[in-house]
Amino acid sequence: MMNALIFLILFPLFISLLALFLPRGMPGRKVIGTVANAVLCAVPIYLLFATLDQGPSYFRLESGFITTAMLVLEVLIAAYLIYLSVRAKRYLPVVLVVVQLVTMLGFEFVHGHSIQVEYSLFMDKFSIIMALIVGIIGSAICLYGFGYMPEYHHHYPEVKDRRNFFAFLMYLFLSAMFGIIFSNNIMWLFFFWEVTTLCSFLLIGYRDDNASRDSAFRALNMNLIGGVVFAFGIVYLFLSSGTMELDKLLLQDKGTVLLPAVCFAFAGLAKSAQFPFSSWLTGAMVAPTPVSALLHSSTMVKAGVYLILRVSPVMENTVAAQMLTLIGGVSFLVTAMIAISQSNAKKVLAYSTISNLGLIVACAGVNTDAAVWSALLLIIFHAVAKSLLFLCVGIIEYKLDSRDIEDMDFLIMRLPKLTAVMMVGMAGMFLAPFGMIISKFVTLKAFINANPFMAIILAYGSAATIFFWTKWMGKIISIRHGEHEVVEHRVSNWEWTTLGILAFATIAVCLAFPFISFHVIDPYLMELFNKAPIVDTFNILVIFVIMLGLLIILPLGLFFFAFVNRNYKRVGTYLGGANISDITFEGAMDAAQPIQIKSYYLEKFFGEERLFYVGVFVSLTLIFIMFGVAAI
Amino acid sequence: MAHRNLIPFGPQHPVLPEPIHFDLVTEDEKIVDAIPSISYVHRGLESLVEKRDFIDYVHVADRICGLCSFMHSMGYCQAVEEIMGVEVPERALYLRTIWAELSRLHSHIFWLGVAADAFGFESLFMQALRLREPVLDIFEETTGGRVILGASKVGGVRRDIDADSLAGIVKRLAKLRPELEELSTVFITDYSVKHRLCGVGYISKEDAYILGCVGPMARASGLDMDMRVIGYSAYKYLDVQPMVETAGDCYARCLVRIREMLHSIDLVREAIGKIPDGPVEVKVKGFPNGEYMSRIEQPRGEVIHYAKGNGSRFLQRFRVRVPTFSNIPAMIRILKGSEIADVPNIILTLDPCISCTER
Amino acid sequence: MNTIQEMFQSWGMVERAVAFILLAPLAGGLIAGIDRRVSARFQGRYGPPVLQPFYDVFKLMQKQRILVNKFQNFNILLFLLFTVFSGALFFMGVDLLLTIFSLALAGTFFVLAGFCVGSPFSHLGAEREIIQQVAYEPMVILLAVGMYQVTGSFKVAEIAQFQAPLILYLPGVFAGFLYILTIKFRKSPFDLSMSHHAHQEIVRGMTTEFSGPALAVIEIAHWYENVMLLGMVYLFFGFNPWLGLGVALLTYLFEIFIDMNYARFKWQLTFGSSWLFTAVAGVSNIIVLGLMR
Amino acid sequence: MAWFKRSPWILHYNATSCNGCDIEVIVSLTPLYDVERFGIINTGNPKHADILAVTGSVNEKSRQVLINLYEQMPEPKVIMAVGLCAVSGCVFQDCYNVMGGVDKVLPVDVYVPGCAARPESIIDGMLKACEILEEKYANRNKREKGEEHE
Repeated sequence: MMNALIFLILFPLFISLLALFLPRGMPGRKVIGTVANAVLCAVPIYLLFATLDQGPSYFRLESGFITTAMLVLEVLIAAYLIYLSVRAKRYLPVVLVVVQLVTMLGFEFVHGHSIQVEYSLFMDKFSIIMALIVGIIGSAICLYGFGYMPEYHHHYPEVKDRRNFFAFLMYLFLSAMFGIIFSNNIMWLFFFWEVTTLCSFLLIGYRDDNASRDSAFRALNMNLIGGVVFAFGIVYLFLSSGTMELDKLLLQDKGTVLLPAVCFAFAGLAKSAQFPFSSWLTGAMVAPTPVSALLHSSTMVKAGVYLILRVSPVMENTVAAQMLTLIGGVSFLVTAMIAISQSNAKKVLAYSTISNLGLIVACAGVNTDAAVWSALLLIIFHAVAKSLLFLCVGIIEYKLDSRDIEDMDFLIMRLPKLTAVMMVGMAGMFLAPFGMIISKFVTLKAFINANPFMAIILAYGSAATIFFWTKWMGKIISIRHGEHEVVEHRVSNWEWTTLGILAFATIAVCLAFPFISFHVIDPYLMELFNKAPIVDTFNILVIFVIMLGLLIILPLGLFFFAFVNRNYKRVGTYLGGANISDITFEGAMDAAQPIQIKSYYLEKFFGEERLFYVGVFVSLTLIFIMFGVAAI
Repeated sequence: MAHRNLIPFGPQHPVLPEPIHFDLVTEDEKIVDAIPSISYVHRGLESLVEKRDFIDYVHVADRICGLCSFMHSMGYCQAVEEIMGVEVPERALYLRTIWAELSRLHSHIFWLGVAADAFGFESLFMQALRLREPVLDIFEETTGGRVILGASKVGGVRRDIDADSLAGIVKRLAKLRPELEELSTVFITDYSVKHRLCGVGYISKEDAYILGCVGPMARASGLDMDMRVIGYSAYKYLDVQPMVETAGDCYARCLVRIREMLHSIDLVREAIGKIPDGPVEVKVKGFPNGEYMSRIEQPRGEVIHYAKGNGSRFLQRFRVRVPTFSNIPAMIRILKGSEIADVPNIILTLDPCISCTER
Repeated sequence: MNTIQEMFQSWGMVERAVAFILLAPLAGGLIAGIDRRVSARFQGRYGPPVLQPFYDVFKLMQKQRILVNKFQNFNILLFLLFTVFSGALFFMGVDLLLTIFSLALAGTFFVLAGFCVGSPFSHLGAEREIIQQVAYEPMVILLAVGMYQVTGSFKVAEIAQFQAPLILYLPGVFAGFLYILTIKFRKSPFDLSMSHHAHQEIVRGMTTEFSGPALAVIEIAHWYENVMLLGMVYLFFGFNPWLGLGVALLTYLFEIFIDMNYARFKWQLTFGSSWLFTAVAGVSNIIVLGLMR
Repeated sequence: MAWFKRSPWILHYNATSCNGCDIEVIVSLTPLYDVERFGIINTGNPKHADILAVTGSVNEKSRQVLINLYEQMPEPKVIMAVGLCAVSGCVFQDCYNVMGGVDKVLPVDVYVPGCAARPESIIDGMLKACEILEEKYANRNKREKGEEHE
């Protein structure tokens, strides 16, 4: 079992090195990649079934050598970051890196010899869920990259072709993610944590132009702030309680480890782009699509909430936990409202990600069995649907030369299959029978019991969520007869395969959620709370009925309306009687004007500049209170 | 921001009783641009003077517009009478004034109703149109139709109204007045009506002047312009007060019309009190030779009837400059920057009469 | 009445659902007919026959099918299906939240129908409909939250049989719900997206491009929806069935009265006031309940 | 059983009317005349309408609009010419921009005379139109059945 874990951490590393050093254009490169991805999917599934009825397992590993190696690597990373920052004439990262490095090195030299770590690696149900997400979705995204990157470079000839480096970073990222979710040793966790920061920095800056450099450094700064606080938390944790293990952290006296826990949660907030750190994620959209997909769905932001969920039991029933809940709630509500005013597809997706993660953070803050149950489901459902959506938008961007939602008129006529896939993704994000709504449903119940105020935030936030998804959905499924060329055949098979896998997964996780809930989540909750929420079986039944009903009705209905129903007469749209054709009307000066239809954005109500600072201000206040009460 | 809709508003549109078309360019619901397009009801009846006897043409002039039909025939008759130097009997002038004021009254009540409908207040629409019926009954009794057609003629009016009927008119209007006042209270005080009217479609006094607004549109912006004070017809004997508001928005235009409506009732009563006995028409001999511009205050504002005769049976040229036409530039100005929901209000606070405009 | 209620309670879920599916359109149509008659009386008119809505629907069914695009009626059918489905769930007495989410799904399909025809007026209607949805959705969820706080259950059946008068615990929630009911019933001042009255700036809003049988389907779906919403009103007075029924009908009359006495609001006021009213009435009620527990 | 008699919906279009008949069409909806007694609603949208009430004669520009509106109405549909202008052109017959009555462009089923047409006669015309609607529906059904038999 332990070998499987180590394999999962080292195998992507190995692949990434292969990707870096095997020459491009070498035959079999893609075959190796495909096989590697298959392996990466298979191992977590094997882990899932191998440990189906087992509790958590902890593994001893001779850590001395590894810790030293990590320390060396950390210094190298720091040096590399400093080099890059100085070259780009940005000095804040330098300061942060130095502070962090000095803290860690000092800690290591003063206390390094006295750290006793019993179990360095561990694995429980939560880790397995994360492993499944990272393994399956992460590798699917890499698969997509095979088809996407050539097109990307074809599209942007000015970008320096560093595909090998890109693939290296992607797999390195996956490796680091596996490291994070399997580490019990907090020092190790911190090391992997910093690796993801480095990878995300390099990946966001892949284009190497001004915009992407800005975004990359913003991401770096914010994650480094999180990292510095993380480092302080580690030092404080060791000094106050003498432990360096995640599982032992939960057993300590709550008062002594509260501050480190808050520090870790803070690092998690930065990584999962909650307010006030949300801007790095929205800036990250300048990166190639696979990067955005990876950051948003399976890695990076999920690492943040993973850590928060791990440490949240420490904060149970404290003011700090309430503050955490509120930060999540504010992020959820405010970003859902900001998303209404955005027309850049990637930005809408980014804000929706922050919004959903906000909900997860809020659940973590509430920290009851039902809340954690729904947080885990949210993680799963969000990862699948969001990666699907990002990949769709990535394809559309090149087919239509725009990532603006308003240019996606009549998408269903230009890219019909892709639109169908995208509809699955969007429905997965907010519509009734799909996953997200199931989790929101449970979240609501959890909130009412714990904190009615959060239920209210959820009510408002859900309403705002409906707005931006529905109008986007309406945009892409509107139909106008004639003139539109189908441009779909140019989508590569690599991309189709990925979309197919993810679309299937979106539906499958909904259908399989009772299984996931019963065999994976409930055991985890039993360990944590000694009880698991009882989900009304009738409700599940009803959701299944809707789900299956839709799965049957949709194709049948579409078939009926497309081929069977002939009893109708086609007329033009109503244009006040001024029709020239179906869609053009005789306007002023006898000009033939085609109608133009765009969505509402309601900037006055939901404008980014208006709400963003509200969110930042409120969340900063909450963070100060959180640290204040923890320090006292 | 580039998210612009292009919406065809009209020619057939439920809030427009008459066909006019706008290309509305909108962002969200905000109107960025509005380009009007007209001539859906252009008939070309000005050129009909070349085919119709100048006496017969009154019937065409009547049908320029169905709401203020009387005003048009009266303006036409005034112009021709001035050219020919006909002295119209006093009683005829009074009768014309009474009908003209009643026309204004029914037109304003109708406007109130349609405006209420435009902002979605259906019951108010129904009540307003219910109160309009008594005025139409007076029309029917005195002229024979629900729309005054053929009452005016060159040289006077076609029918007289006897003393009993005149007294009856006063009595009925006295009964109508409190009901109208009650109706007006809703317009003046109701929260939702104010929400839809206050601050909507604002036009300043300067702009109203520069863009050539007339009628209630101008008066609501503080321009004291009322053609009745120049004293055509019997207005010289009556106490005419122009109703002026200064706010310049839809609400002010609504107030102006409400006050004018009540003022019309007063004027009718005053005219009926002062009406002298005597003939109602004089014989007209010869053909018009010369030109004249007659200026009249319609419910919608100042209308100009220009007639030019060359001494033959047929007028050489006849031209009508109607109030709606002069108000259209202002309408376009205030449409920009308003909301889609305001479009019906703005269009209707002009009280547009497209059939006048396009003739 | 009590016997009717007992009979209803003695039924199984399937029977109740079937009863809803069969009876709701009759009740809904009748209510709509009474609505039109009463409205006409408010306006000083005589008004159409009470059965007029049925005549309209029958007529629409007989009209020719005209379409702008082939698929436009598909979403309408889904709208009907899910409205009926959520109504049936409600009267089966199962989870209130599930009903609400399912109703939101139905509403989404309706909006999508408005979008998919690609006509400017129905597009504007659909956009406004989403604004309305955003305006009322929080209050609908808070309704479930409030009821759960008092009764400890999301089950409609249990809420309906809760012995204490729910209205006394949830006056704010009830007021908030009344406020957004005006949106749901598509009554003035909030009939932004589609109006039963013709004179509207966006023509017939979302239904502009739907005619004949599709329009009939929309109408029937609204009947189902209205009956279900009145059912939600009933829940507040579930302790006394007679009172509940009476208040539900009174509520509808009240909405007609409001309809008659207001001009149509603009979307800003509709949206802003709904959220504000929800925040003031509903939220404060729920927070007070939360503190009391 | 056909239901058109009980619920005829009206679309009103002003082709080149002087407003006189227009107003009377609107007035027939209001308390004194209240055509909603017969289930008549003014829809303002051709796709919902059964009866197209045209006021005014036809000119070059309104001709196309009328044809567009007529095209967008679902069968069975009836055209009602309201007022003398719509019937024959009235005093505007000789105008250079007037083509004459509505029947020059569309097949008119009901003629409502009057200048301006009185609400009473408009209501009468509407009820006539209902009968023609029923007839048209019956004919269409017969035709469809006939086609099936062949």
